[in-house]
This record gives sequence, structure tokens and C-alpha cells, in this order.
Amino acid sequence: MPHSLSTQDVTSPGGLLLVLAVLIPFIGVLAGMILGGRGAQRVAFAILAAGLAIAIAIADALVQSGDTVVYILGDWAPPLGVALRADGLAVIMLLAIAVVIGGIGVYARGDFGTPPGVREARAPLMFWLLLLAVWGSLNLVFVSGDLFTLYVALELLTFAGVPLVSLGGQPETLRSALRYLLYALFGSVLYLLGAVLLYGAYGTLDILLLAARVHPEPVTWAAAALMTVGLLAKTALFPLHLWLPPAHAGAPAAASAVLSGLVIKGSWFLAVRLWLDVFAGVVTLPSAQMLAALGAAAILVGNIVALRQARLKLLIAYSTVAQIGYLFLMFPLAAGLAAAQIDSTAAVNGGMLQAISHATAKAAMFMAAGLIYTTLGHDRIADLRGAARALPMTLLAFALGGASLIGLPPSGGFLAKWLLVSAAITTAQWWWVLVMLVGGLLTSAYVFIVVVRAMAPAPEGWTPRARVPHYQQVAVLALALCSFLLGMAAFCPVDVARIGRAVVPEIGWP
Amino acid sequence: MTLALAVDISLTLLVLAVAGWIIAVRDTFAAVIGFVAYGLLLALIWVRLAAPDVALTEAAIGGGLTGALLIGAAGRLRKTEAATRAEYPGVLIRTLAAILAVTVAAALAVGVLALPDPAPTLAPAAVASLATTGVGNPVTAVLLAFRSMDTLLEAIVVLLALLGVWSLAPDRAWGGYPGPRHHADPDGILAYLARFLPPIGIIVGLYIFWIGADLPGGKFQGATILAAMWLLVIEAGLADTPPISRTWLRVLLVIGPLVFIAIGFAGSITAGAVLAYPEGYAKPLIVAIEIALMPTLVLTLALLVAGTPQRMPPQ
Amino acid sequence: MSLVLNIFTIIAVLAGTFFFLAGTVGLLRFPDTLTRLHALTKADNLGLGLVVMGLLPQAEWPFDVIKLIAIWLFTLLAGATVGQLMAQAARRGQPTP
Amino acid sequence: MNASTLFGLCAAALVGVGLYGLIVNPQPLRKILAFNLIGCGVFLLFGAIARRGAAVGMGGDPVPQALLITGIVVAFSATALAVALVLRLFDETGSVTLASDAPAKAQADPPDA
Amino acid sequence: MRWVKRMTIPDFLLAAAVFVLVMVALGLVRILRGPTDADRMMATQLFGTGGIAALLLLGVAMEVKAVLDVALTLALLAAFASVAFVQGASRSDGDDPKETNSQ
Amino acid sequence: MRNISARAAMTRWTGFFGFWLLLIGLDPVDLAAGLFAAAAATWTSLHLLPPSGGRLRYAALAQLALRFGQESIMGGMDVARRALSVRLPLRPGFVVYPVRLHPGPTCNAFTTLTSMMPGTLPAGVDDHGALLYHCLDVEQPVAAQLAIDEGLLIRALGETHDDT
Repeated sequence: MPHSLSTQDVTSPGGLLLVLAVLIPFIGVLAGMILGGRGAQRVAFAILAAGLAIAIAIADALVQSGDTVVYILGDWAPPLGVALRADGLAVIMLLAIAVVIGGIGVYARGDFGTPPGVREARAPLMFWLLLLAVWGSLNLVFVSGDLFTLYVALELLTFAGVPLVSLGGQPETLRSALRYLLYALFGSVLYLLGAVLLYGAYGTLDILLLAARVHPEPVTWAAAALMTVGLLAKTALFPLHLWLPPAHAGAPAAASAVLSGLVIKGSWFLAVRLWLDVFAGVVTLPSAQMLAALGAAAILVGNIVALRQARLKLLIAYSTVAQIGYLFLMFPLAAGLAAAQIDSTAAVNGGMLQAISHATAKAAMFMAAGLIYTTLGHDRIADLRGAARALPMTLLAFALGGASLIGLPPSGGFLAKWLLVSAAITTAQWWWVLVMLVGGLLTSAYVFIVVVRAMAPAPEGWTPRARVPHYQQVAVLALALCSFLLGMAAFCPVDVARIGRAVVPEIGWP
Repeated sequence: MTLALAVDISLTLLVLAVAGWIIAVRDTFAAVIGFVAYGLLLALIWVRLAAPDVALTEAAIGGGLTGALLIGAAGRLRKTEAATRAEYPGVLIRTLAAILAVTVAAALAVGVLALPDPAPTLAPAAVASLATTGVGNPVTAVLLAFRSMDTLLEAIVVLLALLGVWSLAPDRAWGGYPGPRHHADPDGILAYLARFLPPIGIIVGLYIFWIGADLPGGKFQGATILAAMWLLVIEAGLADTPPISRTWLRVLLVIGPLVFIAIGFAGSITAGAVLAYPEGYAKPLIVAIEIALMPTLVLTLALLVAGTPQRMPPQ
Repeated sequence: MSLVLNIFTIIAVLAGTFFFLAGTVGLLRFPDTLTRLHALTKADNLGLGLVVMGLLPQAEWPFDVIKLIAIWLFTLLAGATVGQLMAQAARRGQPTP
Repeated sequence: MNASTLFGLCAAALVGVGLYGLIVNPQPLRKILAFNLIGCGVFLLFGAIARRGAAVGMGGDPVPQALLITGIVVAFSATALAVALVLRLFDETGSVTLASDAPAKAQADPPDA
Repeated sequence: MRWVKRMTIPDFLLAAAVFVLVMVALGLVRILRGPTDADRMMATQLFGTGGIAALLLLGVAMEVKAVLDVALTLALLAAFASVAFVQGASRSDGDDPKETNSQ
Repeated sequence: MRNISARAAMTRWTGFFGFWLLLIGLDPVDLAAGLFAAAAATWTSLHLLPPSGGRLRYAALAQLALRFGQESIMGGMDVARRALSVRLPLRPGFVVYPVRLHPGPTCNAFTTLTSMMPGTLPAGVDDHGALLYHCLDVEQPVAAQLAIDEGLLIRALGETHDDT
């Protein structure tokens, strides 16, 4: 029998926090719409603080109780009603996202302040509202326990993400936004198709109940395949990645950070949720291998194309394509461990750490690129001379973020890759080790090139185009440091990711 | 019941033919018209599937609003037809796409045929709990009691889409009027229709909304009719869209979700759970939420069709 | 009594379907847009009217009966106005006196 | 063959037809149409499933029917957003092609407000 | 009169619905082929009457009372799509170029 | 003028409320909603279609309705006859009808009514303000028929017009 994720399905103490985590950002959106302009920004900051506090409180409730935090909405228990549940994985993501959003918010104060003399301007208002909307949608993705609510969450995420792409308003960004929207809609419609099939076969949309009811049969396979492909299109896994680089590179820096660091993690997390929890007893090892093979291709292709970019923001965007690849290596590794009756948490932890360290590092790198652009007036990699002199903190942040992507100790990326590599060795899937090594080498090559170019002294008489505020640099550095020091999580006394999950999740392979 | 089957088969064939037409026809405008017909056919199918609530939604949104939106767009994009036609992919891609499409359709068909018998259903559970909600229409009970979170989030989805549409405005037009200013002969037949029909539409729309608690109908369907009537008046040039900077507009746009959330949180004090209703007050509260959602939905749906802000008020 | 009503229903509905047939034949045979518009707005509207009339005995008095008649009137109004709008649109593409 | 099976198969075919159109048609508005075709196919499948769940004197399972209404409204919002994007793209560039010419050009000048 | 007794009224109404649907389908073929957009727009008109007739026949035959409300909605909104067409057509003809952006 | 609007408002409100009752029935809770709905519809209606001051003449109106019913049946039969006839007897063309009514709602009502008549379809206005009718058969006495309809309508609505 498939495992049970949780022993209880009644509202637990602290469950109300989950509702707050989802609804508070949306209340912010609604209030911001009325207040407009500077009011929206003030609301956003208040919510950033409140949201972080809520995330910490949820983590506390989780660790205290040692079990999933549950909230039954409207007192209607599933299958008729909808439950919100936060297990270890969800709480880790909630916390990480709260931190990254906070960092992005501080940075964006500089870029998206309402200009003096106007009551309200388009881009600033939209940015703050959409930032909150992205946050609320992501929180919903993490804690929702119902496949249809998750569909609505995915659409919320899409509708919040697409306008971020075209915030700048140039024709090319409109085109990228349109392409992104079409991919995303395609993804969600496939996801919904899968959910519909599951309801038809098992009569529930609740993840917990489904996990107990699904069994391997054609309907389930079809549903799993459709939902996975849909989510891959939204996550931009190779070869469905074509929409991502222009969309992420064309947006304003803070928006790129949101998109690349956060938005794609929503659909990825949902894929993890489905594969580990819902379809645990249904998906087969070869299919997991196929996912990882796509991931490996993404790592190689993304990194190589990134190396060939002439513009910094495009380079970072292609590096996202590659890093998404790592996120999918965990599937066959977790599966392999489980098949060998070994605790698969290591591989899952590796994947989660990779997601978090990439979120922090990539947000920091995009924002660093934004600061470099503001200072130099361009982001041509060949022409970065003087950047280090003008923006020492920012370049340090870029380097630290890069180190995390490469996987240098003690970064989060290091720990993530180390966990994945050791899982690969334990399960004798050495080829994934090879991919990760080559990927690391390629990554270090382009990070190195950028840093070296930026270290070059500026020509005589060169002055920065514009000064960037100190606090922006601090925010970027803080996020990069988070990523760099995330490896210390190895010393964390509690394995948070495991809370609310069975000790040996039966990812049962035939 | 062979005659019923004949109805179903002719509906199926017709809808498939129209779908094929929408994909295959060269002219985009023709495809869009096909889509309106498709939406109306689906409304018929929903009746055959004993889902009158869905039929109402499909008739209002699928045939009406979406149709109008796409027809308007197709008219404006006429000039780009030739250019995009040149990008039509080659035989290889078309073959691959066809193979993929057939595979997916076949897999789905197998899935449909393999669905378990008797079918799992939540209908008994919904009926058993219907009395506690006080409403008579089980679909409304699902939307506003059992799964009210989805409905709340959906109202926010629609609003976010509107924000997305607004965010596309050129900076100079921020705060201005959505969509083009329509002009029509004030004595023409279009203006006549727009003077005559909307009051009747208001009665029908509010009627569809009001009966939703106990019979098929509800806020989305009613709001769509009202939105369509407003758009009719706008398209006939008898009124203009409101500038998006207006405070009253912003307040009405968020009032529905805010009231919903407020009643939801009040439930955690009075009824023990967020989005729960205290005993005996379920129906009045549900109706209150629906009433608050009405202006929000009408405005959002209409402004989604009206489009991006593009004009400033004359100085 | 009910037999008489049923026969009335059958006759009226049959007459209605006949006009739908005529309308469709007109659509297929008439030579240009404007003539086809005649077929559409006149024959089909009468067809709907007869179908509605035929359904009246089967509907519940008074509400459903009123609704049926209202539906027919709305369709007539919409058909008559939209027909003119489309005739104006079609006239742009044709020589006029 | 009962109605729910028939319309379920019809839904499968609609998804297939829409999928083909989504991939093959280069014009964005046609892609939006194709997306709507697939969407309606999915909804129809859900409707067929709801019909199968008819019980206790009801025409169908009300849960999928309610979700369908939500789904139709969401699909409409998505369509509206997509159409707005297409029209803006057309206003700005006079064309609606989705193919970006060169990756280097695709980013234009990153705007940093 | 025996056939009247053998064939119940619902059956007869269903048969009539099928017939009207077939007529609508035939007309649709003619209309969607064009050649002008106005021809194609007639499809909405055709559904406004034929579709509603089929709907009403179906609804009365199946005893789904809500069908009347569906038909009411359709009758109101069928005209609405046509108006969008008339406005769109006059715009794309360039009758009034100022119209799209009268600042 | 105020008197006229008040009277028109009352008439229309009653009409809308009556329509509401016919739709929904007599449940007291529904009545409250109906009061509001009728008020909203009346307000909209007064804004969109200000009362003209004309007084309806019910006898003429009934006569008009009767004629309208007859004509629309004739119109349908006429089309059916032509469509099903083997020879396809069509002589399509435009007829100019110099309308006496001023442009406006009454004139629109006239064209809308006449679009149901056998063989005629209003297709806009020509350069001199006369109505253009598209006909299936230009040899029919179209203009004479139209003049009868116009006279009836003018009498029914109590409309002022140029008699010159």
C-alpha cells in the first residue's frame, strides 16, 4: 500500500497560519489596488514583513508538533471540502520564498518607487501588486492539498508572472510575454486534463485521498503523463524551455529575479508533490530516468548556450535553463534509493536544497546584473571593465551566487549537489555524476569569465552612468550570502524536510 | 432511447466538424465565427449532459463574451494574416503534430472507456450536506460552501487577469480609458438596440443571478449578461469605459473578494473555521457574498473585454 | 384534451421545422449575401415562433409559457436589428442605387 | 453507448484537434482559439465524468459541474489576457509573429527603471 | 391516429430537435464558406434562432426547465457578438482612423 | 417635462417589475430583489432612451401588433415559397423609401418592424436620408406597403412628424 503522508486530517494548532500565508498577500493586492501608487508600495512592505513572520510561525508550528500542519477550510473535510496542508517540504519552500521575496522587495524599492510628482505610475504599481500576487500563488501551491485548487494556483501564478515579463513595455518583451503565456496555458490545460481523469477514476481531488486510492492502470498513467508534461512546460525543462530565456532576460531586473528565482519553482514543486506523494506507487523507474535525462540535457545545453551569450542577463537566463535540469535529477535518485530500501530523504533534500539555493542565488545574480546595467549603461559581457571597482559588493554577490550554482563549498549548491552525487553513487547511477561534473565545469567557466571581465580596471576618466543606492547592493549581497551559506543547513539539528512524511516513502517501483 | 442517441450523435458530429473547421480554415475571422458556433453547440451538449448551470455559463461566456472578444481582435488583426500564413510549418512538423495529437486523443479515449463502473461520485455527499448550507442548488453549495476557497481564488484570478491587461497600457495612457472610444450613429440601428435591450438584459441578468441560490444560475452567469449589456452600450457609443484611475472603480473591483475574505475570516470566530458559516446563517451569508461579488464580476468581465487603457481624458 | 394539445404541438412544431428547412434551402440556394440574409431572418424566425407555439401546451402555466414567449420576442428583436446591421455591412460590398 | 461515453470520446477528439492546431498554427490568435478548443475538450470530459456520477435523483455530480464553471471563467480570463497581449503587440510592431528574429535582439535593452 | 399514441411527445420533440440541428448544420456549411465576413456573421444569427429552437425542443423533451433560462441568455447574447462584428468591421475598414485613439 | 419623465419612469418601472414577476413568481423574498432590479432597469432605460412625450394609443398598437404578426408569417411564407420553388423566383435589388419619420428611435422601430415584412430588408440610409430597402423582388409594391406600416406606427406611438 502507498504510504500515508500524515496521520491526521483535522485542523491542527497553527493551521490558521496556512490560510493567512495564502490570503494575506492577496489582501495586499486588493488593498494596494485601492490605495494605488505609493500606498501600494507601503502595503507591500507591510505584507513582506507580516508574510515572513507567518512563514516562521508555520515552521515553528511544524517543528513543535513534528507533524504536518493542516487546515480544513470551512470545516468541510475532503473529499467534499478542501484542505490546506504544510509538510516539511512545503514549509521549507514557504520560508525560502519569504526570504527571497523580502530581498527582492528591498532591492525593488530602488527601481520601482513611484516617481515624484505623479500620484501613480504604471510599472511601480504593477510590480508591487504582482510581487504580492506571485507570493500568494506560490504559498498556495506549497500548501494546497487539492488538485483543482492547485490548478487555480497555477493560473494565478501565470497571470501574475506574464505581466511581470512585459513590465518594461518594449515590443520584444510583449512577444516574450505572449509566448510565455501560451506555453503556460498549454501547461495548465494539460495539468487540468490529468486532474479531470483522476477525478473520473477515483472520485476525489484531494492529494491525500488520491495517494491512498491510486493504483497502476492506464487512466492513472495517462493522468500522470499529462500532468507531468504540463508542469514541465511551465517549469521550462528542456526541450520546453524556449520561452524562458527571452522572457526572463527582457524583464526588469527585479522582475527577472521573481520569475527566474521563484515562479518556475511553483510548477516544479507541484511536479515533485505529484511524483513523490500522489503517483508514488504508479510511476516507473524508467520514466523517472527519462525526466532526469531531460534534466541532464538541460544542464548541458543550457550551460553551453549560456557560455556563448554576449549579454549578462541572457547568460543568467540560460543558466536558469541549466539549473532547472538539476532539479529533475532527484527523481531517479530518490527512486533508486527507495528501491534499495534506503531512506530516500537524502535525494529529496538534495533537490529541495538545489531549488532554494538556486532561488536565492539566481535572484541575487539577476539583481546584480541589474545594478551593473544601471551603473555601466549596458550589460555586454565583453565590456564589463570597471564594474568591480564601481560595485564591489555587487560583484562579490554575483561571485557568491555563481559559486553556489557551480557547487563550491560551503554553498547551498554544494550541499545539494553533494547529496545528489552521493545518492547517485549509492544507487550506482554514475552517469548523473558525470553530468553534474561537466555542468559544474561549464558553469564555473562562465561565472569566471564574467568575474574576470568585471575585475578589469576601468579606462582612464571613466565614471559610472548612475549611482545605485547602497541598500540595493546590501540586499543583493544578503541574498547571495544566504545561498552561499545554505550549505550550513547540513548542521541543522532537525531534518525539517522529513516532517509529516513517512520515514521511508515507498516510491515503489515494480 | 435511440432518438436521444441520435441527438447526441448529431451534436457530436457537428461539434467535431466545427472544431475541425476552426483549426483548418485559412481565414482567422472565419475561424473565430466558427468558435462562436462551437460555444453555442457546447451549450446544447451541456443540456444533454444534464448540467444546466454549465450550459448557462457556456452560453453566456463561451458564445457571448469570448466570441465578442475574439471577433473584435480578428477584425483588427486582419492585416497580419498574410505575414503569419507564410510561417506555416512544413510537412514534417505537421505530421509530428498530427501523430502527437492522435496519440493524446487515443490515450484519452482509452482512459474514458476504462473509467470505473459504477463511477465514483461526490453527489450523495453533496446532497447529504446540502441542508446545512440552506441553498437549494448543489452547484452553488459547492461553489460557495464546500469549495468556497476555489471561488474566492477564482475571483482573484479574474482580477489578476484584468491587472495583467491593464499592465500592458502605454505609460502615457496609464490611468486612462480602456479600449477605443466607439462611435456609432446615435440614431442608427445599433444605438437603437443599445437603448432598448440593456434594461431588459438587466432584469434577465439579475434574475439569473438571483435564482442561482436554489436553481441553475448564479453570479457568474448573471454578471456576464450584465457585463455584455454594458459593453453593448459602450460599443454603440452611448457611454464610455471609466478611466482606470477612478477610485470608485477600484473600490468596486475589489469589494467582492474583500467581503468574501471578511466573511471567511469571520467564520473562524463565529463558526470555528475560515470560510465556515455559523449555523442558520449559511444562506444569508452566501447570498451576501454573491451580492458583493456581483459588481466586481460585472466590471471585471466587461473591462477584460474592453481591453488595455489607451486614451487619456481630454485636458 | 391532452390529445388535442399534443396534436397541436405536433402540427405547430412540424410547421416550424418546415420553415427551418425552407430557411436552410434558401441559404443554400440564394445567390448573394443580402438575399441569404432574407432567408435567415424571416424563415428561421417564423420557424422558431412556430416551435415556441407548439411547445406552449407542454410548458407550465404561467411562468414557463411567459418565458417561452419572451425568448421568441427577444430573438425576433435581436434578429430584426442584427439583420439590419448585417445588411448595412453587406451593402458596403455591393453596388447600391 | 450512452451520452457520457459518447461525449467523453468527443472530448478526447476535441483535445486532439485543438492540440494539433496549437502546434501547427503560427498565428497567435489561432493558437488562442486552439487553446480554447482544448480547454472546452477538457471541460467536456469533466462534464461527461460528472454525468457518470449521477446519483440520488440528480442529473450529475455537482462537484465537477461547479469546478467547470470556475474553469470556464478562468479560461475566459486567460483568453482576454492573451488577446490583449496580441493586440498590444500588433499596435507596437504592426505584426503579431511569435518568432523572435535573433536571440541577441530578443532581449533588446533590458529596462531598469 | 395510432402513430401519435405510439410515438410519445418527448420522442417527437427529440426528433424535431435532430431535424433542426441538421438544418442548422447544413446552413452552417453554407455560411461559414463566406465569401464575405457578413456571410459568416450570419452563423451567429442562425444559431440565435435554430440553436435556440433545438435547445427548447431538447429541454422540453428532457424536462430540464433551466433550458428556458439558457435560451433566454442565448437570445440576449447572440446579438451581442454580432455587434462586436459590426464595430470591428467598421474599424478595420478604416472608416474612422481617429476612432481607435482619440486623445 | 418633469411630469413626462415621472410618468414614463412609473410606467417603465411597472413594466419591468411585471416582467420580473413573470420570470420568477411571487415569493416575498424575490419581490424585494425585484424592486431593486426593476429600479435598476428603469434608471438605465431612462438614461438610454429618454421619454419622448408621445402617448401610446393602444388600439392602434394592437392593430400594429396584429399586422406585424400577419406580416411576419407572410414574410416567412414568402421566403419559403421562393427558396423551395424550382425556378428560384428572385429579382433582388434596392428600393428607396423616403421615410417621413425623423431619424431616431421611432424610425428605428419602424425599420425593425419592417425587416420582418415579406421580401424587404432595411439596409441603411442613402445620401438624402431616405431608407434603403433590399428586396427579394423589386416588382412587388414594396413602397406602398411600407407607407401603410409607417402610418400605423405613427398613430400607435402618437409621434409628431412632418406631414408635408
